[in-house]
Amino acid sequence: MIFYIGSFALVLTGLYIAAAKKNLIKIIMGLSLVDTGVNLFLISIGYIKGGTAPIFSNAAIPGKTMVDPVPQAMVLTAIVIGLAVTALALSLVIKAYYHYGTLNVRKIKELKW
Amino acid sequence: MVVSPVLLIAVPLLLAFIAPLCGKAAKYIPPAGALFNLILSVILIPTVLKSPMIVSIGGFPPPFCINLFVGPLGIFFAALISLAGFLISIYALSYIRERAVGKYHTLYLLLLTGATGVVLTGDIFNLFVFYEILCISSYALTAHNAHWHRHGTEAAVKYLIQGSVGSAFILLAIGMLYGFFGTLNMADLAKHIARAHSSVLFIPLTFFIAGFGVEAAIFPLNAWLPDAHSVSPAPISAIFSGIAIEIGVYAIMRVVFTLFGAPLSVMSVLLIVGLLTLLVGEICAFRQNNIKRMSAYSSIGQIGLIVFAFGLATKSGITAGLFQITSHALSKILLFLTIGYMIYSIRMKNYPDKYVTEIEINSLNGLGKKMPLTSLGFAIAAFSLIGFPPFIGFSSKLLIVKAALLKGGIYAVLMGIALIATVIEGAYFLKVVQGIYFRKGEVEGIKENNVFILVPFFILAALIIFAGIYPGILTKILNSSSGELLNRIGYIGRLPG
Amino acid sequence: MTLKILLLTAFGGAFVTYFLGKVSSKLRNYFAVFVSLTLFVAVACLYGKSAENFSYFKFFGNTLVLRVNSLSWFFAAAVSAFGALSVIFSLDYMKGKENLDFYYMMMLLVNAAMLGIVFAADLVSFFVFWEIMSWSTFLLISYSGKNALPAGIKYIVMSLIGSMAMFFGILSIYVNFHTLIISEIARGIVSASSGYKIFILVLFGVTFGIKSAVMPLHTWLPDAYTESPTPFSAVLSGMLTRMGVYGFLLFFYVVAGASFFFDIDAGISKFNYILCWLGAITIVIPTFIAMLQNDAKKLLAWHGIGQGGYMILGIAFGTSLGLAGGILHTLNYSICIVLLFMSVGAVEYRCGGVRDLNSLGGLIKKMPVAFAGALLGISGLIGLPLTNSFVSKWLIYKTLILKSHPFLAFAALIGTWGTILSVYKFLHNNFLGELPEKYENIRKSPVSMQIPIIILSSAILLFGILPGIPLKVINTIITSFGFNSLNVNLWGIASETGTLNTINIFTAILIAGSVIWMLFRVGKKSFPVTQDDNYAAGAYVPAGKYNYTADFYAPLFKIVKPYLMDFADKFFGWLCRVFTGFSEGVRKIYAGDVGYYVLYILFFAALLFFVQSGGKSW
Amino acid sequence: MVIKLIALPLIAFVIGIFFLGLFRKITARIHRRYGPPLTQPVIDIIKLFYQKSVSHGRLFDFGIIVSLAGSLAVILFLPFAGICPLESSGGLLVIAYLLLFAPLGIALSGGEAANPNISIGISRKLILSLGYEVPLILILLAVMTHYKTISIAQIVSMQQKTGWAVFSAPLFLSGISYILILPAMLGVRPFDIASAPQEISSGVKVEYGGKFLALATIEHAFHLFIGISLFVNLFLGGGNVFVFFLKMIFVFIAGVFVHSVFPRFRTEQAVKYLWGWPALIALLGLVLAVTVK
Amino acid sequence: MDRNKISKWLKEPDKMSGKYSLWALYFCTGCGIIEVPPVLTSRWDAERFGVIPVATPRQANLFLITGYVSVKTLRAIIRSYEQMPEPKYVVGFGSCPINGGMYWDSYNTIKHLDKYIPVDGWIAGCPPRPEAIFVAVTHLWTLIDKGMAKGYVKYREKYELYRRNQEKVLGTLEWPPLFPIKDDGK
Repeated sequence: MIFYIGSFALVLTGLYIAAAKKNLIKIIMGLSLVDTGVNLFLISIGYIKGGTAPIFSNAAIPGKTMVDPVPQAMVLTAIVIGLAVTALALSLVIKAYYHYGTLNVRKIKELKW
Repeated sequence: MVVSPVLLIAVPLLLAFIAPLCGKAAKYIPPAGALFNLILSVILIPTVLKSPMIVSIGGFPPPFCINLFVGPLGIFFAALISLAGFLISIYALSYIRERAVGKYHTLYLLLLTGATGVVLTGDIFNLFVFYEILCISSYALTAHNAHWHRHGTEAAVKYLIQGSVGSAFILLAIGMLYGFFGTLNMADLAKHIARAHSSVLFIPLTFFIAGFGVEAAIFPLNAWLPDAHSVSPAPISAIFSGIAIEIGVYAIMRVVFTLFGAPLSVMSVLLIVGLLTLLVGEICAFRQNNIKRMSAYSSIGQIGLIVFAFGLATKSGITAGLFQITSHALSKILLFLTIGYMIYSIRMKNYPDKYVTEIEINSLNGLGKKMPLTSLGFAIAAFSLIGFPPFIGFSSKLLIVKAALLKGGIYAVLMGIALIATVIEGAYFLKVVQGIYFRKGEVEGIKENNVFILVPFFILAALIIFAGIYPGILTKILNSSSGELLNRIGYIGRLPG
Repeated sequence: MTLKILLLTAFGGAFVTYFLGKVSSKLRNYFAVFVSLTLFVAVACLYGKSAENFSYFKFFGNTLVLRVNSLSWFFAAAVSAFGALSVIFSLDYMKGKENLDFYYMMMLLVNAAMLGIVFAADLVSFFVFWEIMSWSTFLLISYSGKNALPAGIKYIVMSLIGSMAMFFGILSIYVNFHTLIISEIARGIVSASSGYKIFILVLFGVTFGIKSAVMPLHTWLPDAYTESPTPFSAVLSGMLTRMGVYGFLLFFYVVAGASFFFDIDAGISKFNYILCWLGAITIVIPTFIAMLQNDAKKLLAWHGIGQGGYMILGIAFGTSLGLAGGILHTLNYSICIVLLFMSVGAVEYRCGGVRDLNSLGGLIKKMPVAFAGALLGISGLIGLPLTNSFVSKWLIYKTLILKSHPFLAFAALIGTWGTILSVYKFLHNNFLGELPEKYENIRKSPVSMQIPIIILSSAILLFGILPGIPLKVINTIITSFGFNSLNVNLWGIASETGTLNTINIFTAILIAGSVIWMLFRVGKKSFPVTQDDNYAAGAYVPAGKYNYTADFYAPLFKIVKPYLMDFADKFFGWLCRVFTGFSEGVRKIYAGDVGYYVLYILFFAALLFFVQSGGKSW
Repeated sequence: MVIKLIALPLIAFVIGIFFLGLFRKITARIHRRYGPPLTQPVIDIIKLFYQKSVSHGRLFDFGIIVSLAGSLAVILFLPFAGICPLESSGGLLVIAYLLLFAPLGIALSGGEAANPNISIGISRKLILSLGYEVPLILILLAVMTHYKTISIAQIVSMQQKTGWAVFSAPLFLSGISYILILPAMLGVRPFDIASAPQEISSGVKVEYGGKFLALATIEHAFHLFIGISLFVNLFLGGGNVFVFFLKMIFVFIAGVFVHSVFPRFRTEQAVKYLWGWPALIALLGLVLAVTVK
Repeated sequence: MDRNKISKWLKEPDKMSGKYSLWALYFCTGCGIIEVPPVLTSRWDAERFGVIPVATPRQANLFLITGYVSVKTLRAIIRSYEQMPEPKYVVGFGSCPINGGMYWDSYNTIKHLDKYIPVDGWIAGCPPRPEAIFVAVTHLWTLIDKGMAKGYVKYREKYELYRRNQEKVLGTLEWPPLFPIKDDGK
């Protein structure tokens, strides 16, 4: 349960940062936090307390105690995606700083209305 | 079965990574890939219409493996995507010529891959992955030429932030569903959800709609759209407007209809949201001075109409929505491409060393005489978007209104309100048409002579008129597509085992 | 099948004209004239034929059908005739302007679309042709650029509102009665509830009200008429606006059926009386506003609205006489206004585009044919005996009086006097009074302008003296609506209560005229003087130096001007401003701050969450 | 029929000319003058026919002919003491329209002469006619609505059964209103603004001389005849030739009295007057005619 | 006064009607006009002889030159006279039009009106009494009866001469000659 609470806390914190903070880097950190929270959530879905790795070669371990491998695979993918997004985001932030001379999103407002 | 639908995803993906290796020939790869997809999907259509194809990947039987579910809906979207992709890439052959050319082609193919993947997959997580491919390539394409293009960067950053939040929501929702039912296969999920009587299922649904809604640009999640569509180069705007946001709508509808069985409360919310999107989009477009931004807001409006049609949740409504997707894709692509060519010509004439992707409406004045074919294309696209016969937009509007009226009651009233948007749309588009044809401008020495750019115009305009006069050619596939969306039992029944 | 070929010719001709223009402009002109004349001949050949439901196309599984009957023949003949005359008129008028290929194509396209409208026998083809007409009209109105552009936008926005209403109504009918074919709907609609009837009639009323410029919905018209190229103004006023009247006839009497239309009680009054009163208001106010105008075309444009009121009044009143009067007035008015626009066009052509009534004058000596056209045109518009409109107006007045609606009749009659004042100003300031010196050397109007003017002038006299010619066709129309047949003969109406005999009037005036003429000849022969030789308190003032026709009705304006504002236009203008402000406000949603955008997403999610948790309906 | 056709215009001519003479004579007597002989208008007309006039063009000639022909035609449609050769050809509406020929013809004729006074005169004439047409139409409509016919002959014959319309309950307001606007219809003072000789040199007729003026004078005579005879027909119940003539004289003399003692209105004053009480009374009269059966 | 003699009317209607329907041009040139209103109104009532004032020369056949004629007025007088329809009669009223009267040495006054337009009769006096106007009218009747009031014919025949005289005083006239001038060889 604590995992779920923790993961949602992470997500909410991240969202708060993304919504409220002005600095682009901070916003991206917030997004990373959201990602992490979601990942944690996925992991905790498949997690069984005291479970083992889902390797079927060892027949002695009963299937029930194995943690679900699918969320882990999902998380792996999600991490990769998150990484890509973060990388892209940071590179864009660099460009944004190059063009606007600031990281303050309140000032990067040329496109509006 | 001769060809596998897997190729629809695999070939562009492969080509995407081959493209950077090809050097100067890279620009011919996207058309080739898209053409391949187009031919393939058209070949597949008759087969798919008979019965949907299910392709399992990885050797496991479904629901344990990743599988592709190639139904009429999927193949219809795939065909539409590849058609749009093909025409736009032909256009881009001579349009995207400066600076980040190589990356463009890779990203473009990736976008096509992502889009095709989303519509063909039968696995919710796989859908998410393809969706992310689509999104990330969109972010990057928005920032095309970020180094020279200030606004592109800004739009991309904003798009990315919103998109990421949306993606996180989707992933969260997928996690929840997996937590509840332990499966990711959509048919399997649908089966479980249909049986479940859980009162918490609305939570993943909420997250799904909010997540996919960002890409689908429903109000108020669409703040990225006017920025991204207006600042990116014309082909990119076109593919965004014609394909990317429709994919978002597809994803929402797939989730809502197939997984969750279209509960009334969601559908009515979608209906209202669609209506709001329509009105807000058109109202915002009404006061734009920037032609591309105006068209972008118009896209919002059209998406609103699509969502509205889907929100009716009847067969005719969905058919109408799909028809509207087709009509919007064709018309909006033509619109963006023609605008792009006009901007390009003006830019080449006036400030060749600046990187300009957007322009004031007034700058287009008098172009009708210098660029007759392009202007004609613009006019046809605008007329079609407004819904004048005999263009395709008329048929789609007809279907939507008819669907709403068939449902009757409050839906008819809402439809009446939605029709006001058409009037607004007419007002602002026709002002531009007037400007192009009947105002005197300072444009001199502009010519249109680029065959690669003009050919897509011809094809699109011909399609718009042809499908406007003979909408019957689309009805069969659209009917079975909408049948697929509505027939949840049938979808579940396709699940082997 | 012939109808299909006819329409194909019409539409095909339009496009072929465009491409011929790329080859040779002369060829294009001849071809355009040829096509329009061919259409006229072809339509004329359909006289008396009545054939229902040629299917010609399939659209979404619905068969689209065409038909010809007396109603559609009547309108089609008028459309093609005016179309042909306008194209002929264009030959010289448009010479040397830009984009002529486009112009001729659009002229023919509008023509073709109107033919399509009148021949359509199902609602989808009706709507499709209607919309083609709308947008091609829009393009033609905007053709002149500058001031024409706002006029075009105004037109198309109003028109779109109308089309959307009609679209909604058509599909509602389709959904309820499962058919689009007019004759089948007419059978099905009998069983509809009265609320639904009102709903449908209001929707179509708005559409056709906008197109035929019924009073609160007229605001597009003055600008559009004024700013479009004059030959097209003629088409616009002559037939295109009257498509609204056709629509009224079609929907109220064919689709809905006469009994249906009159049985509806819309609250306080019967539905058709509301429409009658709208028609009456439409007669009175615009004709008086027309007096204020100084632009010749704008003046005529306001008459376009005002005279439309007679048609609406006659049609909505719904007696045999009223209906016949309304339909006949459609034709008569069209002849007159086309003629007047052509006269204005001729003047405009020779005077370098000047239409300002305060700076023209005395052109009668220079352009006698145009003057004759204008004189007959205004006589027709007034409805002087022996001109065509007299008969139609007479029919309308008579039915109003006999059915004891004197207030409606008052509106109609007082409208006529308003018409006299304003059209006389038009005639006087254009053709009479002093000839300004700068127009000393202008020439006669060219032959291509004279031909239509002469044809239309003679039509006015012919239909005025022998009104039985059109009335015979109209009689078959109204009997097809289920009304009593009129006792029509060649020179008028012979019915029990008060007859009309134009031959008597004609003879009386002819004899009186010849007697007076003989008396005139008895007197000493007068000697001709120039316009310089005028009494000016003994002073010699060369004419043309001063202009007393400016501000022609100044004393009257002091009284009426405060009451003669175009309130509808003001209201719509206000609405537009409000909407613009509103849209400025709505735009601010997209504030440019990504933090807000993220918040929007969260709020949306929260809202959905809230709504979903509230209604767990699955 | 043919005799009627020839006789009626002659009667109208004689009465009209007689009225013109009477007009001048009575005015003179009111002014305490001796006044011209009753035949003075005839002398004037003869003289004018012998004068050599100027012509400003074809329309100048044509207009005056049209004007007089229009008036003459009206007379053929207007019953005089039951004599009406063309009563079955459209009734009161036709008359209302035929009445337009006279001012229109004169206006056209004057228009070609390019004299500024004429422009002003036409403008005044048209405005004035608009002014009195508002109550007049209301009055005519009241009569037509009440008797449910548009034929004057029938109106007259019904009055002979039921009594004069001006004294009947539904129409007396209309009758009063008609009396109030009669001077304006006849163009006598205070409503002679269109031909004000002192202000605009007799307005439309400023370029008329010789036979043109003669024809215009005859037209004026006809106009007097028509205006008064219409009133007698509609409200005073017609009668045989003698009674009809007496009624006309009675009405006419009342008009002359008004003429002789009033100064001239300005144009807007005239219109304000006509759209004031007369129109209001006429409107009430119409309401009365609709409601009271 | 033979106004009521039918036989005469039948014989010479033109002369008779011309006599008894003299319409005077309402044209004020000088102080003499002060005597005209009493003539027209109740006191003397010219209308009983058929004399009435009219507003424009087109309608008039009697031209009363009431008082001195300045050069400026002469232009208007000539213009008005030429616009009157024939037959037309001119009566000089008072001594000024006859010989300049008290303005005999004025630089700006015409001394002899009949040099510029033909005058059919004169009324002497400074100014004459209203009764003199009646005398003039009756005198004019006799002249008309005898066919002697032919000023307008004279004007037509000797137009060249008159025109030359007029132009001598007024300079070139703006309006074209009323009648064709034969020898234009100036």
